[in-house]
Amino acid sequence: MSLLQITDLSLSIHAYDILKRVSLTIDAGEIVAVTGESGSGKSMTALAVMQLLPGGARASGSIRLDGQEILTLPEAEMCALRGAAVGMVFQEPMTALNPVKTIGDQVMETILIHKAMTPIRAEERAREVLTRVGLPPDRFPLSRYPHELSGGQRQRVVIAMAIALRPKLLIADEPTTALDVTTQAQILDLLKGLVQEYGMGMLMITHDLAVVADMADHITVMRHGEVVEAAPTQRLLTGMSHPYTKMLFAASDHRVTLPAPPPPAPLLEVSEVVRDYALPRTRLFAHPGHHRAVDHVSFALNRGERLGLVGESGCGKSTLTRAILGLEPVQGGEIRLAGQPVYDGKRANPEIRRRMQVVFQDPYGSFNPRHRVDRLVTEPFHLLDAPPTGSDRSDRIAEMLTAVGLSPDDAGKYIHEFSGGQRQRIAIARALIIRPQLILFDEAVSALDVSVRAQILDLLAQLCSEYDLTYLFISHDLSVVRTITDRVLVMQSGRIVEQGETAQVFSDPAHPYTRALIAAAPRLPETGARRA
Amino acid sequence: KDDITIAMQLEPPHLDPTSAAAQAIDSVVYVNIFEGLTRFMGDGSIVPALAESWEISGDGTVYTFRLHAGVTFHDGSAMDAEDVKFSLDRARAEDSANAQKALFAGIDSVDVVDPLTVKVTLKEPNGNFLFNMAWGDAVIVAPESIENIKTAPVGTGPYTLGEWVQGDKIVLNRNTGYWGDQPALAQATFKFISDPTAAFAAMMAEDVDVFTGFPAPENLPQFEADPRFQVLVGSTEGETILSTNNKQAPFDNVKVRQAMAHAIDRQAIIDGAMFGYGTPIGTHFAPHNPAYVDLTGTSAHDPDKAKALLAEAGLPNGFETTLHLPPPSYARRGGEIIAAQLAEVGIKAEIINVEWAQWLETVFKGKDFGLTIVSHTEPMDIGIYARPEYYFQYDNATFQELMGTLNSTTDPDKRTELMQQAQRIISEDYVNGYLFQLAALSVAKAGVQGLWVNAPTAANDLSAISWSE
Amino acid sequence: MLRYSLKRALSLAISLAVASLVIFAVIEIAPGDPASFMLGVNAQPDTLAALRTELGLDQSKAERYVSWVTGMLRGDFGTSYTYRTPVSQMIADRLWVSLPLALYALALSTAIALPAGIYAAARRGKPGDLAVMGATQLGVAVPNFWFAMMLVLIFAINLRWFNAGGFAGWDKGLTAGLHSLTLPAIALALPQAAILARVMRSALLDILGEDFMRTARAKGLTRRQALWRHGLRNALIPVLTIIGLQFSFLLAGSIIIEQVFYLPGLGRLVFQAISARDLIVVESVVMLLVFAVIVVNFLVDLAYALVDPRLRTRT
Amino acid sequence: MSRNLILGAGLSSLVVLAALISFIWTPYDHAALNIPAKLQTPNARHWFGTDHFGRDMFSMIMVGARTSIAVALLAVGIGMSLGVPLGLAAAARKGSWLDELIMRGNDLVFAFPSLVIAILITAVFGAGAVNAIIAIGIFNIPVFARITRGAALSLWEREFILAARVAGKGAARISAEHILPNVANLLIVQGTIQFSLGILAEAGLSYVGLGAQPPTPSWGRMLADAQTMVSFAPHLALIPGLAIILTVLGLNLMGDGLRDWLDPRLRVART
Ligand SMILES: Nc1ncnc2c1ncn2[C@@H]1O[C@H](COP(=O)(O)OP(=O)(O)OP(=O)(O)O)[C@@H](O)[C@H]1O
Ligand SMILES: Nc1ncnc2c1ncn2[C@@H]1O[C@H](COP(=O)(O)OP(=O)(O)OP(=O)(O)O)[C@@H](O)[C@H]1O
Ligand SMILES: [Mg+2]
Ligand SMILES: [Mg+2]
Ligand code: NI
Repeated sequence: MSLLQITDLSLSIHAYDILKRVSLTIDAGEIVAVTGESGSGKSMTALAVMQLLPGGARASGSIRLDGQEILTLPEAEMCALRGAAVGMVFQEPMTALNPVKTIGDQVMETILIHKAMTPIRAEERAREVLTRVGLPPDRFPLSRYPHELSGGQRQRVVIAMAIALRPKLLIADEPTTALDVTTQAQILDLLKGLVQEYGMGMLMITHDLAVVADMADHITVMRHGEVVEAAPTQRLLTGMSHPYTKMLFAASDHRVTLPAPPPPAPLLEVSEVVRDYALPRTRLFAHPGHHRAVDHVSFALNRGERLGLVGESGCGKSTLTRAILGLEPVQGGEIRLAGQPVYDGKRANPEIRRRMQVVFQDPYGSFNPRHRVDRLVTEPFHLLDAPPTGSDRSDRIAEMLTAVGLSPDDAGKYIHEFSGGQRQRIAIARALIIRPQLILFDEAVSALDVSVRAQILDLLAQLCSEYDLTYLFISHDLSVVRTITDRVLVMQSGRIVEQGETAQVFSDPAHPYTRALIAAAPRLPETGARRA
Repeated sequence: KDDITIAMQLEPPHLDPTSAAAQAIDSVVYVNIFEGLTRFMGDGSIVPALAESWEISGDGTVYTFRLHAGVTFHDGSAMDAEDVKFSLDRARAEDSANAQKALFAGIDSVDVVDPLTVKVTLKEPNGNFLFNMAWGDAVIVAPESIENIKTAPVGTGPYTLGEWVQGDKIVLNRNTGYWGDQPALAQATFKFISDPTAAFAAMMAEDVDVFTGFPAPENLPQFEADPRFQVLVGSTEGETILSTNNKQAPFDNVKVRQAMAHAIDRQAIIDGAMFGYGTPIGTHFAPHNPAYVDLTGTSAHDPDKAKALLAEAGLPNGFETTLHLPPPSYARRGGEIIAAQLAEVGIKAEIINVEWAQWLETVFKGKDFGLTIVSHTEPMDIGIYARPEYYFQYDNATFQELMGTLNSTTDPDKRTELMQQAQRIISEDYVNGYLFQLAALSVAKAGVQGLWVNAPTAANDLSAISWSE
Repeated sequence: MLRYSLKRALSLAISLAVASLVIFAVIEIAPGDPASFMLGVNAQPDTLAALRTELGLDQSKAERYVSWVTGMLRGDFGTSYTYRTPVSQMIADRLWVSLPLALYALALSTAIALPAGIYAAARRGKPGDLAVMGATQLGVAVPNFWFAMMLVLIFAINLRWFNAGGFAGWDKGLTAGLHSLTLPAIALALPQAAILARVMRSALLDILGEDFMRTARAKGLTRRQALWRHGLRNALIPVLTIIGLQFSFLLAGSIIIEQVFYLPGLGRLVFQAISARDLIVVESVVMLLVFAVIVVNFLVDLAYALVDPRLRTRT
Repeated sequence: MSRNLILGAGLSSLVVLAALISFIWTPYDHAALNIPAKLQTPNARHWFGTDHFGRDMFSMIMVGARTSIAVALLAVGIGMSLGVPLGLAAAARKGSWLDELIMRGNDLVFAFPSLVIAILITAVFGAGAVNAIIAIGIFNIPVFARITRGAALSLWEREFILAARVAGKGAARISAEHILPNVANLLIVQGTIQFSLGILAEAGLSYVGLGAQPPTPSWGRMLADAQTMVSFAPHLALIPGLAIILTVLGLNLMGDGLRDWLDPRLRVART
C-alpha cells in the first residue's frame, strides 16, 4: 500500500475545470516531483491533498493517505491529519509566517494543537527541529520574530513547523523559488536529508526542471490540469516520450547563438560608481548612517557587446541599472555614455537618456493598465525633440510590433489582453522604438515560464543580428546569462568581484563567490531532449 | 414632599444679578437669594420688600425708605442702611458693571439717616422709581461679600446657595434665619435644559417637577391632556416685534413700514410659530397693563393694501432686505413665516440666523440690519422709542417730549393718558411690526401650586411654591 | 523607540503650537463681543468699557495670545469671561462627564463591533454575514442625533426605563452615573460600532487571505482556531487606528448628543461658550480636544508596537 | 455588477432624480405656508403630509435633496480638488520637506474636532450653505490627500512608472498621466463615501441650525424643526430621517459595490 495514492482526481472551481483525472502515487521515503508550467494545476493538486482548496472547489476521484480516503473525510478529522500526518511547506517564506508571533510559538503550535505532547516536551521538540533545520536555539532563540530572520531562515522555520510531528508525508510547493541559488541549494539539501532521515514521503512541486532532476525519485509532468507523463526520474530523463515533456526540458536549457560582436569601441564607461542609501537616523542627533548598495563599480561596455551581470538578490544590480539610466544621482564615480556623463549635476542628461532604454522583470507591472499598446510603446518618443506623428508614428509602431513577433493590429489593444510572454515582447518593442544605443535588461526573463523564456531568448538573438543591439543583461539565472552574453560581470554586495568572457568565467571561475554561485546552481543532466 | 426641581432653558453665567443682563440669573436668585427695597409680585404689582415703608417728598425727588429690622445676610451680618447705600452707589458708580445702569441714573445722592433709614435724592421726579428699585439689578448686596458674589452669592433672601454643578444644576436650600415667613420648600434644584426636545422629554419622563419658560409650545396640548401635568399660560413683559431699521432706506419711508405692517398676518404667526400661544398686539405695550390700548386694527392683515402702499412709496416691485433672527424659536419660526408673508407682497427678506452675541454686535450695536425679530422683555419699556440711538433708530421729537413728561408725572390717571398717547404715536408711525405679547408658558406636575402664571420679571418665587397634598 | 518617541514628541509640540495659533486666529475673528453679550441691550458704553478692562479685552490680540499660551504652559487656562471661574476648573468638571461618556461609548462600540465583525468575517457570504453587514450599513447611515431622538422617545418617554437626559452625578454612585449615561452612550456608540464592525470584518478578511493563515491551517488548526490565534492580533492593527480616531471623535463629537440629553459635558460647554462668545473657554477647550486627539494618536502608535513586533525594533 | 451596486445606484439615482425633477416640478411650492393646513399626516393630497407651517413635506423633501446633494457634492469637490493634488505632490516628492509639510498639515487638520470647527466657521462667517460646504470641505482635503498619497506611493514603486521616467517624463507629467488615472477608481469609491458623510454632516450642521438657511429646505433642518413634534407628529421626523438614511445607505452601498466592481483584484477572485 502506498503512502499517498491519488487516483483520477478531478477538480473544478465554480464552472472551471482545473484538474482532470490526475493520478499520482508516493511511497514512504520517496520524493515525487510534480512539474509543469505555471497554472498547470500543481498547487491545486497539493492543496487537494491538504483539503485546503479555495472556496467553490469541488473534487472527485480519490485521494488515499495510508489507505484512508481524504476527499470524504470530515473537516474535524482532516484537521487532525494536517500537521500531524501531512506537513506542508509553501513557496513564499516572507509571508508564510505570522509576523506577530515568535518562531518558537509557531513551531510549538503544530505540536500543541494536536495535543501530542506537554508544553514542556513541545518546547524541547521545537528546539530539536529548529536545530535540525539549521537554526540552533543558542543562535536563533525561540523568542525571535519572523522579521528578524532572512528569507532562507524563515523557510527553515516553515519546514521546522511542517516536520515537528514527523509527518509521514511532506508537501513542498515551490519551496525554493523565492530564494537565492545558494540558499536554494541548502534548503534542497535539508529537505533531501529529512526525507532520508525520517523516511517521509515527499510531494515536491517545482517548475525548475534542474531541481526536479536532482531531487526526485519520480517525476510527474502536468499540463493544463492533466498528467502528461509520469515515470521514475532516470527513465523519464533518458526516455521521455511525450512531446510536451521534451519541449519543457529543451526549453529549460535553451541555447541561442549570438552573432559575433563588432570590434570593440567603448560605449558605456562606468568608473568607481558609489551609490549610498541613507538609513533612518538611529539616534536623534546622530549622523544618519547609510547603506552602500553599489560600491566602487567600474566596467566598460563596448558598442555591440552583450554584457551580463549576475549576482544574488539584493546585491545591487537594479540599483546600478537605475544609476546608469540617470534616474538617481550617484555618490561617487562617473557614468559616461559615448563620452558624456548621464547625470549632469542635478538632473539626468536628456541628450544621453534618449540613447538608452530598459526592459524590466515584471511583465504585468511595467505597463500602465489604462493605456493602449500604441501609447505604451511610443512612450519613449517623449525623449525625442521631434517625435514622429501621423502615419510615420503608426509605421514605427507596426514595425516594432512585427519585429518582436506581434501583429500591428495589436496596437489598439489593452495590456491585459496579452500573456506574460507577449507583454515582455511589448516591453522590448517599447525599448527598441527609439533605436537606443544601449538596452538594459533587468531580470527581463526571470518571471517567465521556461518555454516562453526560450522564445524571448530567441527573439533577442534574432534582434541582435537585425538591430546590432548593445545590452546589459541582468539576471540571477546563470544558465540564461551564459547563453545570451559575450562577457559577464559577477556582483556581490555591491562590488564587482569578477569579470571576463562569459565562457571563460563559467568554465573557470576565479573568485570563490563565483565558484559558489556556479556550484549551487542546479544543473540539468544531459537528456535526450537537447540532442533531439 | 418639600423639595422641587425646576427646569429652565438657560443657565446663569454667574449669580450676580447686579452685573449682568442674563435673565437666567434673576430666574434663580431674584427674591430667593437676593432682595431689593421693593419687589415684583406675580401679578406685576410692586410691593415693599426690604423696605418696610417709604415716604416721598412733595416734589417727588426725595424717597425716604424705612428698612425692616432684624434682617441679616446669609453670612449672619446685619442688613442695614449702609448696605443699601453701598448697593445703590455701586450700581451707579463710574466703573459700575450694572447692565441696567440707566435705572440708577436719576439718583443724585444716597444718604444714611440711621441704621434702618435711608434717603435717596433724585435729580428730578421719577414716577418709575419704586418700580426701578424692584428690578433684580437693584437688589441689596453687602460690601463684605461682594468679592465672591458671582459664585458665592450672599443675600438676604429665604434661600441660600447650596451647590452649583456648572452646566447642570443649581441647588438652593431654605435659609432658616430668614427674616420673613419660612417658605414651604426646604430645597429647590434648578436644572438647565436648553434643548426644546430635551425639555419635553425631561418633563414627560418626570425628571423635573416644573419647567418655567417652556420652550416648545407645540407640546403643551400633550401636557394639558395628561392628568399628571398642569400647564400655566400667562403673559410676559415681552413685546415681540418685527424691529425695523427706521434710518435705512426704504424703511425711512412710513408708507413702506405701513405696507409691511399690513402684509403681516399676526394670527398666522401666533398659530404657526407659537401654536396659538400669545396675544396679538398693535403697539409696544403689554396687553395686561391697564393702560393698554388695542391698536391691532391699525395694522390689519391686508396684502392688497400693502401692495398699494408699496406702489405709492415708489416700490411697486417690492425690494430686498435682510431679516436677522436670534436663536429663540419665536424669532426663528416667526421669521420664516414673516419672510413668506412679506414675499407675497414682493418684499424679499433674506433670513440670516444669528447668535445673540452676533445679534448684539451687528444688529443692536452696529445697526447693520433691515429687519429683525426680538421680544423686548423689560417691563414698561416703551421709553426706548424716545432714544433715537436705539437700534431701530426711531427719532420723533414729539414722542421724546411726551416721554419726558411721563417720567416726571406721578399722577396715575395722567400717566395712563400719556402712555396711551405714546402707544398710539408709535402704532400710527408703524415704527416696528407689532406681532404679539410673548406668553409665559410653564408646565408643572399637577401637585405644584403657587407658581407665577405671568412673568412680570424673570423670577421663580420659591417661597410662594408648595406641593398640594 | 526613544528616538521615535522624541521625534513624535517634537512634531506633537509643533502641531500644538500651530493649532494654538489657528484656534486663536479663527476664534478671535468671530464677530460678537463677550462684554456686550453679558451686559445685554441696555448696557451703557462706560459700563461696557469697564467690563472689557476687567476681562482684559482691551489688550491687543498679540498680548492676549501670548498670555493665553504662556498661561496654558503653566497649566493656567485663564478665567472664563461669563462664568468668572478658572477655565481649567470648568474643563475638569465637564471632563468628568465627557470622558466617562466617551469611554463608555467606546467600550460599548468595541464590545458590539468586534464580535459582530468577527462573526461576519467567519461567516463570509453566509446569511449571518449579510445580516451583520446590512445592520452596519444602516448603522453608518443613521444620523446619531436622529437615533438619539428615537431612543429618548422609546426608552425614556414611552418605556421610562431611563431618564430622558441629565446627569445624575458620580456622587450618587457609579451605577446611577452610568445609568444616566447609558442612552447617550448608545446613541454615540452605535454608528461608531457599525464602522468599527466593518473595519474589523474587512481587516480579518484581509488577514484570512494571508499566506500565514494557510500555513496555520496546514498545521492542523481549524478555521476557527486559525482565526482566533493568528487572525485576530494581526487584524487588530487597522482596528486600533479606527478606535483611536473614534475616541477623539467621541470626545469632541458629542456636542449634539450632549445637547439632546442635556449632559453637562465639554461639548455643551463649547457650544454655550461659542454662543456667549466666551472666547477663552472656546479656545481652551478646542485646544484641549486637539491635544487629546494628538495624544491619543500618539498612544495608538505606541499600541501598534505592542501588537506588532515589527515596529518595536524600528528604532 | 453586484447586488450592492445595483441597489445602491438605484437608491442614489432616485434621490438625484428627485432633486433634478424638483427644479421643474414639485407637487406644491415648497416654501408656500398654509398654517391652517399644518401637521397633516400623509394623505392623498399631501403624500408625505405637511409640516408645522402647513408646507408640503413631499415638495420639501424633493427640494431638500437638492440642498443635501449640492452641499455634499461641493464639499467633496473642495476636498478632491485640493486634496488630490496635494497627495500627488507629496507622493512625487516622497520624504522631502514638501511631503513632510503636507502630511503634518493633514495630521493637524485631522486633529481638530470637525464639528467644533464647523460650528466655529459658521459662527465666524455666518450660518449658511456656502459656509457649511467650506466647513465640511476642509475636512475632506486631508482624507483625499492621504488616500491619494498612499495609493500614489505604491504606484511610484511600480515598474511602469520607472519606464515612464526612463522615457524622460517629469514628476508632474507622470503624476497626471500615470498616477492619477490609476488612483481614479480609489478616488471615486472614496468620493462616494465622503459624499455620504457629507450628507450626514450637512444634516448635523443644519440640525444645530448652521446649515442651509430658510427658506431653502434642508433635511437636517426639517429634522431639527420636527424634533419637538415627534411625539405627536412622528412623520415629521421619520420622513426626513428616512430620506437621509436611504440616501446615505444608497451611497455607501454604491461605494462598496463600486469598490468591488472597479478593483480588478477582487473581480478576478470572483469570476
Ligand atoms: N482561488 C482560485 N479560484 C479559481 N481558480 C483558481 C484559484 N486558484 C487557482 N486557480 C486556477 O487553477 C489553475 C491551477 O492553478 P495552480 O495554482 O494549481 O497552478 P500551478 O501549477 O501551481 O501554477 P504556478 O506554477 O504558477 O504556481 C490555474 O488556472 C488558476 O488560474
Ligand atoms: N530606495 C532604497 N532605499 C534604501 N535601500 C535600498 C533602496 N533600493 C534598494 N535598496 C537596497 O540596496 C540593495 C541593492 O538593491 P537592488 O534592488 O539593487 O538589488 P538587486 O540586486 O536588484 O536584487 P534583486 O535580484 O532582488 O532584484 C539592497 O540591499 C536593497 O535593500
Ligand atoms: Mg503554484
Ligand atoms: Mg533587482
Ligand atoms: Ni530554439
